[in-house]
Amino acid sequence: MQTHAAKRVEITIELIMQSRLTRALESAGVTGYTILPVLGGSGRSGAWSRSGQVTRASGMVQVICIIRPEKLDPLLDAAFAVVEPHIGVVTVTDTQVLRAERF
Amino acid sequence: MQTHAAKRVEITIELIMQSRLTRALESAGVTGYTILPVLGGSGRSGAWSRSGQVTRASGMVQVICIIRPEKLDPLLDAAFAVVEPHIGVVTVTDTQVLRAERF
Amino acid sequence: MQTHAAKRVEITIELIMQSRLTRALESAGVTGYTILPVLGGSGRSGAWSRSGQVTRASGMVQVICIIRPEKLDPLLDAAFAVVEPHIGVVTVTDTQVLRAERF
Amino acid sequence: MLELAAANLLSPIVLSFVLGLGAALARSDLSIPEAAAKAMSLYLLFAIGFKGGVSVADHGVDGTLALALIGGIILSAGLPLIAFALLRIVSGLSPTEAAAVAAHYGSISIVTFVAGTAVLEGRGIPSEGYMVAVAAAMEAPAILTALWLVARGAGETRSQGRGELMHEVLLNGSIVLLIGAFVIGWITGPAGLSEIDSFIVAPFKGVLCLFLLDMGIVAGRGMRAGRGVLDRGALAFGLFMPLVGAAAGLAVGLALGMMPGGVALFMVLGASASYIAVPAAMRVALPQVNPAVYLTLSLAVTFPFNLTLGLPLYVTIASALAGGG
Amino acid sequence: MLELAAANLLSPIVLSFVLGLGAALARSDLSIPEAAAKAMSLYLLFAIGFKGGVSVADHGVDGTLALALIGGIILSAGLPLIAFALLRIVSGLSPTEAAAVAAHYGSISIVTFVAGTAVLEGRGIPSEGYMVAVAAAMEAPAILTALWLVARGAGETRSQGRGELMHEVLLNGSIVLLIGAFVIGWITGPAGLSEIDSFIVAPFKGVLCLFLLDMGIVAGRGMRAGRGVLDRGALAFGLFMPLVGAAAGLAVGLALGMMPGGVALFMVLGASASYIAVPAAMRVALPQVNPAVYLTLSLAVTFPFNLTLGLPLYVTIASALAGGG
Amino acid sequence: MLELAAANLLSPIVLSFVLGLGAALARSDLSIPEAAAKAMSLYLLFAIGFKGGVSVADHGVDGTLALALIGGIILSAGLPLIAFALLRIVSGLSPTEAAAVAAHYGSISIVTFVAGTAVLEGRGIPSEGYMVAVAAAMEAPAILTALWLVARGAGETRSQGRGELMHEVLLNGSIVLLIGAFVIGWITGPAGLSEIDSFIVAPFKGVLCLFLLDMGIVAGRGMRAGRGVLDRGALAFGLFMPLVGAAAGLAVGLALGMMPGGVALFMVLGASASYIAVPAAMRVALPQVNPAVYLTLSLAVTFPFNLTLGLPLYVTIASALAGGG
Ligand SMILES: Nc1ncnc2c1ncn2[C@@H]1O[C@H](COP(=O)(O)O)[C@@H](O)[C@H]1O
Ligand SMILES: Nc1ncnc2c1ncn2[C@@H]1O[C@H](COP(=O)(O)O)[C@@H](O)[C@H]1O
Ligand SMILES: Nc1ncnc2c1ncn2[C@@H]1O[C@H](COP(=O)(O)O)[C@@H](O)[C@H]1O
Ligand code: NA
Ligand code: NA
Ligand code: NA
Repeated sequence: MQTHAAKRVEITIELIMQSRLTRALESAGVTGYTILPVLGGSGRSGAWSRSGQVTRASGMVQVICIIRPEKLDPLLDAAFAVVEPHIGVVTVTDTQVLRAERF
Repeated sequence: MQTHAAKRVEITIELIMQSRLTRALESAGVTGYTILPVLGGSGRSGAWSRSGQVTRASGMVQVICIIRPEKLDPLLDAAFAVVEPHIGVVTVTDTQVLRAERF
Repeated sequence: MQTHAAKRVEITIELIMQSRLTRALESAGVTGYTILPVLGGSGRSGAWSRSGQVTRASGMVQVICIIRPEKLDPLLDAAFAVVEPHIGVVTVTDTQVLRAERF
Repeated sequence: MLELAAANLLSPIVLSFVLGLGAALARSDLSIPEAAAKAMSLYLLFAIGFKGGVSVADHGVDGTLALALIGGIILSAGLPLIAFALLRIVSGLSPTEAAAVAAHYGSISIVTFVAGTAVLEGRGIPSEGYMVAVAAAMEAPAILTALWLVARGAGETRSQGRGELMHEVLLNGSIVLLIGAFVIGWITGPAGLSEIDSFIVAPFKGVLCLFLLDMGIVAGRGMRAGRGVLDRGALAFGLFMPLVGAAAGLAVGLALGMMPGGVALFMVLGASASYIAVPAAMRVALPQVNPAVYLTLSLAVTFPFNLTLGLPLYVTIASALAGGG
Repeated sequence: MLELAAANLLSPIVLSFVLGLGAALARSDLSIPEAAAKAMSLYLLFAIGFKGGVSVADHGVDGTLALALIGGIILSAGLPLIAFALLRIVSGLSPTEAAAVAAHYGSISIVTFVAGTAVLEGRGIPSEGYMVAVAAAMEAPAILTALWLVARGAGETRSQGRGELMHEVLLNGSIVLLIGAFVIGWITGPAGLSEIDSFIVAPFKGVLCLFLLDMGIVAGRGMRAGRGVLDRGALAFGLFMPLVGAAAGLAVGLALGMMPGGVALFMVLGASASYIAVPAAMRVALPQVNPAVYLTLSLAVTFPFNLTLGLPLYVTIASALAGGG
Repeated sequence: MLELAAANLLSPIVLSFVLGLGAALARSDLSIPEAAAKAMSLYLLFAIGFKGGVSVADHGVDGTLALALIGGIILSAGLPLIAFALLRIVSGLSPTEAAAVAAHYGSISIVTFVAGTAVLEGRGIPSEGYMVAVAAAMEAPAILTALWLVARGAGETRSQGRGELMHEVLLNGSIVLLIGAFVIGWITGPAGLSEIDSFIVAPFKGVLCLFLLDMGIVAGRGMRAGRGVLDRGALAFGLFMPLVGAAAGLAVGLALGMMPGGVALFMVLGASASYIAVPAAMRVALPQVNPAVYLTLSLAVTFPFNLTLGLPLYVTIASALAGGG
């Protein structure tokens, strides 16, 4: 089946920043993304876990954007502006998509 | 450690289609998959979010299949037949696996 | 934007082994990981689904580690020691990261 | 009538709904966890089904049960035809879209039904306990009518999965729980009820308040997300169709000689629009239709209308017309 | 006896379980959200523990508490030996598999225990409040016996993690909550109970109904998924072993001179099989054993048997034999 | 006083908290599902708000409502100044960190407030129903003071998002639900309460127990995770600052001539530290501050202190000083 080269950008970011990030993505022309829940994790700022969170201050989500390769740079710029002062991780992976006309 | 080339297929699809998709995968000879919950997302058909869904009509899941490269085409054909009339995204990424005998 | 080569290791493992795995990762010098919930799946040991689990014995999670390429082997050794007698899947994908100094 | 409407509007139940609606429209992050909302809906289904069954065990089934079921099925199967015709006239929806929407209005909203029973109880108006079975029977027929409408047109539904789809619809969790609890209540009767009434009777209205708070949030988000999805004709349909459905329900209820509460519940079932079983079935059978069209109409237009203005109206009319019966 | 069995079978509690079972077998999508099921199980543990503690505060601890604890521990540690021997004779399970299953039957199912107390309450049969502590004490010993059985055989368990495993088992959430609530109930006594009884006493049976609905769904899914996993001998074991366990429990209860209700609960504990703590421990210690083997037996065979037929049987026998005491 | 403290310490509410704390410190896996914890907190907010509103409808609003709101706002805006100064003296926290922590101590913990009302009810001490509105009004002002403290220093806050941030804080779900339920209770009055009291009154304390069990788990995990994050000065601040806040609350309550219960609640509000609204706001506005600093202080130091020793102390002092009023 015919597939097309694309980039898969995965941004792990604090829950509280989710709407700010997706708004930034939208204004950078990103037309689609998917948000996965995160159960817990560990990094330079220590370990955390969703169970027993009584506060909205902790908790993270993973935002996945599949985009055409040429849209990568504006996306990363937009994402970086939001993520930069915050904890979180951004990865970019080469991938292939079906139905490229959607991206 | 010895790793082996494989394909990672990630299919984001409506919850309501999940069982139809996994049945199609199974009849295409896919022996394993993992299903991740999806919190929300946005695409050509607008944005949605899991919180406050009272209906089974919305909601998506992500189905991940790790397969040997030679099994890719039958899998994509099977997946495409289910996904085609529906919203959703299919990506294929090159990856490496441990314990290749399992796939 | 400047990105750096990295490895994305994704380990799907039984919930009950999660803390053992993350401890093994930490003692192998892995400084960060993210844990995603898993809704269900299927493999050689059959299909399972989170809904209606009354026991802690079933259920899986996905542990994602982004690491510098040179740290891959110790990580895989550590992960394999925990995963080996258990069900589960380990994949390694080439990726790019922002803010490489964090890894 | 106005007084009754005011009393209804100022009940904790409706005010909780309004609170949720307002919070969502003001873009507050107030939200009920998905699992809690589902748990409350399971509780409400179990409680309403069980109490219906106990009431049948208590008062016996008079001859109208079978007739009421048939009446409900005809109502559910017939209303989509009217809805479809209306939509084709007043709105710009395509035939397939109109059929998908029509299915929702033939089917029913169990929460509206539950809120209706709460209003009846509040006013001490008696109703037949088996009406929950009628509600369950009305979930599915409308779907078949809608699929027939589509097939008659372009024939573009994929009929190969029809059997599987009907299996899913008829055995969807809500129906199974409602009917199952009804049967359990019927078997165990008042003795069974006395064992668990401090769980399913006493806290019922309070749980309904919290559940309607969530429904308000969902409706409010639907209003915000659905802006622009519907033209004016479709919006008008969402307010007018409930009255048509209620009138049809009234006719059926009166024809069957139901108690005033039973007539009112027939009106409520006719007026309400599905937002659980039918949307799911439509996503499978008619994936080309944007779900925002029917969800916005059902959840963000018709549900609020029925909850606030419709219920007191239906109850008043039913009491007036069936009162002397 | 038959009458009592019928009364038990037609209680809302058992019927709710049957409803869940039927829904799952008919492949309905009825399901209770995981979070809600866990919340209900925490509620039941807290309530049953608290009430046990209050009852101890109320009636005082007679000398049998320590003896009952020891009796329970011996029962839990001893039953796996019988279970293992039986399984090796009647089923085709490997020694390691048989040991893993045996651990479940030495340990206990707290939901079966809770349902047992509900039956006792329904019939007004008194029991010792401290039986919840006995239940907690019986969770873990069986695991040690099973690991010893395996080590004695092939020695293939990885004993380095043994200490950590026992820490996990002894401090698993269910035990901690059960014992903790028991202690709180004991400390605060009837005065504490009166503060929260409309939370933990009044709605208790209703919550148990919904929880058993979920257990029915789980058991039904287990039956469908586990088809083919077990041979006939193993299935027979799942129905026969509870009777052996109940007989052992009966012996212990009578030997200790417990009240009729206490004897019945010893039988229930002996008869029931773990499905929370032991499966988790087995996944860690014996990962090579397919969990479907023990989960199917415990959840889809033994649990339904105990809930429907076992409980009235055990209660009747205990009342008859300990009644004159 | 000692007797009262003991009575408080031995109540099911505090013991449930201690159980959770102990379980977490012993590294048990006992945990309440996130959705269940959120559902319980929504329930508590709805119930406490509703009951406050009903009490206002019942007793009328005397003139102090507006004054009490203003007093609360001043308290919330002023306390961070004291907290900031204290922290700069006794701890090694940076100015930005100190400001972030200070915001938490000006704002309030609604669970501490709820536990306070339960203590008052238990002792039959009357309080103004509108104190829940005061609690809501005190959530946000402290945040502005803290941001001003930071801006005055290095000016490193990003003020462009200030408006959005305040919108989020003022419309955060907890506040909206609390105020919304208060208004609903006020509108529907005792008649509305009678409709749903078996949901929001009778089980209230029991739900509070389970919720505090969860808070105990969270606090215990916070203690384990936060070890090493705080220096001794900061820890001492976490125990001393509540007393300062309570004293300030006492002054305001007495100055306004509140009932003894109202004075006690002002002390509780002054003494308690936010763990919901303010941490979220600080993550947005001051992401450079490690959240473990303020969460550990608020949840693992101050909250346990207030719940166990603070509440009986504040209530005793308020009764003594305002009792004759
Ligand atoms: N190397 C990594 N691999 C995967 N996830 C990571 C990694 N580092 C950090 N994270 C995630 O990002 C969160 C914040 O990380 P940090 O900014 O390092 O504290 C962690 O809690 C993890 O969920
Ligand atoms: N470019 C994309 N990247 C990631 N996820 C996407 C993308 N486009 C669509 N999705 C996901 O697929 C769902 C349906 O997309 P669509 O079919 O475009 O409406 C969205 O709600 C997202 O969860
Ligand atoms: N090929 C695969 N692709 C994705 N996930 C898999 C695959 N095989 C197994 N899994 C996951 O690993 C779990 C255990 O697999 P197994 O060890 O084969 O029983 C399954 O339930 C799936 O969640
Ligand atoms: Na209808
Ligand atoms: Na047993
Ligand atoms: Na304060």
